[in-house]
Amino acid sequence: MSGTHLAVAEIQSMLDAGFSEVVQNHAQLTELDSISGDGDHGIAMLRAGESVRALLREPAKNIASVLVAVSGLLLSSDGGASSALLGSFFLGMADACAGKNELDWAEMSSAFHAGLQKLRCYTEAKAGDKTMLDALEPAVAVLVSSHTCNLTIEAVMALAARAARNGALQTKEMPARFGRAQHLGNRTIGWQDPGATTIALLFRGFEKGLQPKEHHSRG
Amino acid sequence: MSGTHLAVAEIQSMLDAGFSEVVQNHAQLTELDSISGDGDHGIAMLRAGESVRALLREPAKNIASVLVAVSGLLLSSDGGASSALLGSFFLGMADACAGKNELDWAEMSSAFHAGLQKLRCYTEAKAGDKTMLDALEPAVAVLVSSHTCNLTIEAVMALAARAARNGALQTKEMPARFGRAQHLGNRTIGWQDPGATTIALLFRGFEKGLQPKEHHSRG
Amino acid sequence: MKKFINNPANLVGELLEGFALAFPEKIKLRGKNLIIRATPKQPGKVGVVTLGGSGHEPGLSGFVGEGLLDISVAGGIFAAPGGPAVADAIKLADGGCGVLLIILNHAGDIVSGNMAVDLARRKGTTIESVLTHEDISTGPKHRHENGRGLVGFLPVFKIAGAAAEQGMNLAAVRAIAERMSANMRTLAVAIRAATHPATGAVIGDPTNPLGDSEMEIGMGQHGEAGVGRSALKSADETAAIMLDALLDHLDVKAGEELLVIVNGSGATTLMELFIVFRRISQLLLEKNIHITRSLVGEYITTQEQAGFQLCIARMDGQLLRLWDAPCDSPYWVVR
Amino acid sequence: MKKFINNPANLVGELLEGFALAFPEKIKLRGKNLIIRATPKQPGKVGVVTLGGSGHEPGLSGFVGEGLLDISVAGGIFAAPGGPAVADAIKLADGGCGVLLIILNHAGDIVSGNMAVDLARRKGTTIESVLTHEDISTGPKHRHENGRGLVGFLPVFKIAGAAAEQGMNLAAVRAIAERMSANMRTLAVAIRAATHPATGAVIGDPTNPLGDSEMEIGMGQHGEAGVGRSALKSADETAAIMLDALLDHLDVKAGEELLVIVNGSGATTLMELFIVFRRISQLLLEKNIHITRSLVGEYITTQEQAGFQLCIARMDGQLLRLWDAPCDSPYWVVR
Ligand SMILES: Nc1ncnc2c1ncn2[C@@H]1O[C@H](COP(=O)(O)OP(=O)(O)O)[C@@H](O)[C@H]1O
Ligand SMILES: Nc1ncnc2c1ncn2[C@@H]1O[C@H](COP(=O)(O)OP(=O)(O)O)[C@@H](O)[C@H]1O
Ligand SMILES: [Mg+2]
Ligand SMILES: [Mg+2]
Ligand SMILES: [Mg+2]
Ligand SMILES: [Mg+2]
Repeated sequence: MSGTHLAVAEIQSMLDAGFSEVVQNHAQLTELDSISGDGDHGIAMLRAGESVRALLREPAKNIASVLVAVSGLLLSSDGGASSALLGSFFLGMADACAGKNELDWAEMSSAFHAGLQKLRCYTEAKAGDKTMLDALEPAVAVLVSSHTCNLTIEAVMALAARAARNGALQTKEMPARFGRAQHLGNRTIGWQDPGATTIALLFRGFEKGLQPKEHHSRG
Repeated sequence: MSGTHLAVAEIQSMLDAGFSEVVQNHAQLTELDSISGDGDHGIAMLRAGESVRALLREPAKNIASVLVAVSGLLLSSDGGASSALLGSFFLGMADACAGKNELDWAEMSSAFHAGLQKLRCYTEAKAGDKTMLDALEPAVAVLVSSHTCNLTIEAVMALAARAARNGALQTKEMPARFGRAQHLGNRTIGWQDPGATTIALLFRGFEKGLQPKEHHSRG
Repeated sequence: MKKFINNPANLVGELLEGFALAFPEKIKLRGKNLIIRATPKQPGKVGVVTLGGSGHEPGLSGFVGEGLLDISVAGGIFAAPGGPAVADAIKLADGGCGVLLIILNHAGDIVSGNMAVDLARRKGTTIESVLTHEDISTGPKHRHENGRGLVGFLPVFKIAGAAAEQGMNLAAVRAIAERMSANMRTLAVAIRAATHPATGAVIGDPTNPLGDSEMEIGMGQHGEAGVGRSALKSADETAAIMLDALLDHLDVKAGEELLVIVNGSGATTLMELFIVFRRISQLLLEKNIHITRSLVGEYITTQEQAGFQLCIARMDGQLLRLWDAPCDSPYWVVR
Repeated sequence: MKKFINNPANLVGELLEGFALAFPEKIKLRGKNLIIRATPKQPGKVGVVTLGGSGHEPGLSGFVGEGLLDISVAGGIFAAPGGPAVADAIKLADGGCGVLLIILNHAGDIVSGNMAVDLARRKGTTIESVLTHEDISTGPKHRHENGRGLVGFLPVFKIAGAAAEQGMNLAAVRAIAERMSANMRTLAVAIRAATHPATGAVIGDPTNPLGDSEMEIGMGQHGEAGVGRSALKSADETAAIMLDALLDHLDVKAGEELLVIVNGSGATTLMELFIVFRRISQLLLEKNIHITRSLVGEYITTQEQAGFQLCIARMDGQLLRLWDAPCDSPYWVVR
């Protein structure tokens, strides 16, 4: 998969497509959060997602500045646990991209990994606890392990999106152990975690956003 | 109708029968008050009525002391406008009976009149305003005008009860002009006034309480 | 309506007991239904007493304390207490300089209040009374004396309480309480009716319930139906309608200073009250009318009734000084 | 759910603006969502800051003022504010002696609070934090650190606020806030779920709604479902069940002294809270446990959720002195 690079515009369109998926499905996210949480996850994601998408339409200095701005909007959307965690995720990505105008796939996957590491500063939840980590950990793991293979960026992101989706689906079987839902324990079994669902949507969008039509290869 | 006297026991049984009617119909009174007032008239009448009836079972010194006690219970039942007005009514009756151990019918009817006068100290409402006065005024008027006729006490009370009932029925056609209901004006048309209904029940009971079985003639 | 209660017959007794137990350093329950100060006012000052039904907590007894009431006589649920108990309270509150009885204009309170005044006078107590009747939905301009007493009791308690505490004589306390009363106006709106807590029954005409997208301007403090039913409006629109009616009734001109109170009826959140207050502020600013003091909260409620009362009052220098004076009651403290 | 609001997207902005307009002599809105004191604390004293979602009024911002908080950072409806805003607040509250951040144990508050602490430390501010986690339904004895932060924030605000006002240093303020936090326990009960005010949707599993004659012990402050569903009980029975669980968890012995708070969740009337408090008092008296201080009212609400939180706390001489110290915030004043 060597030889392909993502410039600012590609990163922007990847992110835009990701948040577009999330925004479009906000009602489902709220519904899931109403069951075991406080019924606001979709509201938070809609509000943050719309402001992020507006921002992504503006021209940007470099990759880190885009990611810092996305993180800032998530954090300043005052949207609760998920917004704060996602905000920290993009902040971690931004740190890893400092000074770069384009990313090769190795840099890209380590940026995702740095995001996950940053997010982990603020929660002890792990895959299996029925949180967004159930989707995010496997997705990032795919990115990290696949960037050495001979696959296109789109193909790797498709695998990551599938991993996120599966991870989110698996939360259905779990009792919650973090977040507001934790206190319901077994009563959350049968319902997919809202935050994990958001991650799955985000990666589905990333995959779409990297599709050849939008993707300008620099081979 | 001359020659009959009511002693303490007869007054007690008359009052008891009156409050018994009221207590039995408390639900209807609350329902009426829910429509145009604050939904508590039957509650107030039930509570006051039950304590009055308990008191009436105790032996009493004289007529005035019975009436003072009834008035006191009504006033201390903290039951709102109707209890306060009825309390003042029985206080006025009591004043008129001071020092008497039995009442002839003339004394009795002036006691009722004195009660009405006392009640009027505390409200400017008159028949026609859709309040308890619509039942009380005609009933007392019958007593006052009939005690000179040659009728039995029972017969006069039956006429008074009928007058009270008709007065109460007529409130259906009226817009309220006093009490909480006044502010609804025409929207109260079609509903009988709760307080007037209570007066009608009270007098229906008085009539029953004076029936020969309970009534010891001293002819 | 689901509630945390015990035997409905004991509602008032239990709530008054609990209230007294919760605030032992401020108030005491005397007898069955007199809420008195834990530390009585020094003799030589005018006493201030009120009466009113229960079920409206924290009104009225929540405002007994230094700088406010000496005694509140609590009635049954939504029902005035009897006159003799009020007369007892008046006697107890008399520190030798007479007592001011504040009566909210509701049928039962008037009857009992007047009876108490009679009884107290006969016993030789110097007693004056003042009536609050600031509701404009039931007291239109040409017969404002007919209006119900709503949350405007609070400024009148405050002004009379502070005036008495400062040692003014009865005539002066009464006069300034009257001035406060004459210079205030209230309008209520409801979007959900209350139930009577003893029966659980909804108050209101069952053949004509408040619709799911309706509101009612003028619904009473006891859930009595109002007169202005309309489609539910936004907070901003509702605020504008109510404010305009109040400003017109009180005849407020640009450049004047107003006290504004937004009182929640029970189920309406502080969040909503703040949103309403925001719009009131904006509208008054546009009209060049200055909000000199304000209160937003629940001062008198009606069970789970949803809605609010908006009260405006024209203030002057003396009223403002008394308004700002310290007070210390269970539900209102000014330092 | 019928409410007086405007565009649901503007709920928080409008409510904060209205709140600030209503209490101009006590608080100010700074930026988008920092509620600060109208008159800042003198420099040379420890700052006290908190953060939390909106929709719970008067909590938490209603308790900014002398002797209480310096700044409250308000989040979205039921949602923590972001870490950077909290870091800004910490910087602003630092009068040179450091800042104590009080965090209620909820996922979002923890994430944002910890991020803010990181950011503030990086900027060189001396910052400590204390966590409130006194809920016993989510924090059983063996993992009480997991419990949610409920109305127990109020004693912690009060103690930390008074300690800071009296000039204690950061370590001492933190230590005493921790002591207060460690010595309190709360349990909540609900009989009606809340709705989210922006969507109007009921919070809770739609396939398993709270029945008309059920109650739920442990329902969260955001309407999150609890764990102890049972038939609706009387006020007295409910009080006894909850009190016993709390006494056991805090391991209270006969002869001890407790602070007791009964906090209404929104739709539950003060009348009911008094009736509950009455029974709590009676039961404690029987057990020879003394109520040394008490509060009954609405300090943190969840829209139209019906129910209450019962909080008990073990007090000592120093805690009592700080509890009794004066404070002056919009929704709590001690003279
Ligand atoms: N401590 C945590 N660690 C990891 N993920 C969490 C944590 N708390 C919450 N989440 C995630 O956030 C989602 C809820 O987000 P949201 O409803 O927006 O926030 P809030 O819980 O503040 O209302 C949960 O479904 C879960 O995936
Ligand atoms: N001012 C008044 N004058 C005469 N009767 C009145 C007056 N106010 C109320 N009533 C009577 O009292 C009845 C209502 O009584 P009740 O519901 O017990 O008292 P409240 O109005 O205090 O709730 C009315 O139906 C009416 O007959
Ligand atoms: Mg949520
Ligand atoms: Mg009534
Ligand atoms: Mg009544
Ligand atoms: Mg939330």
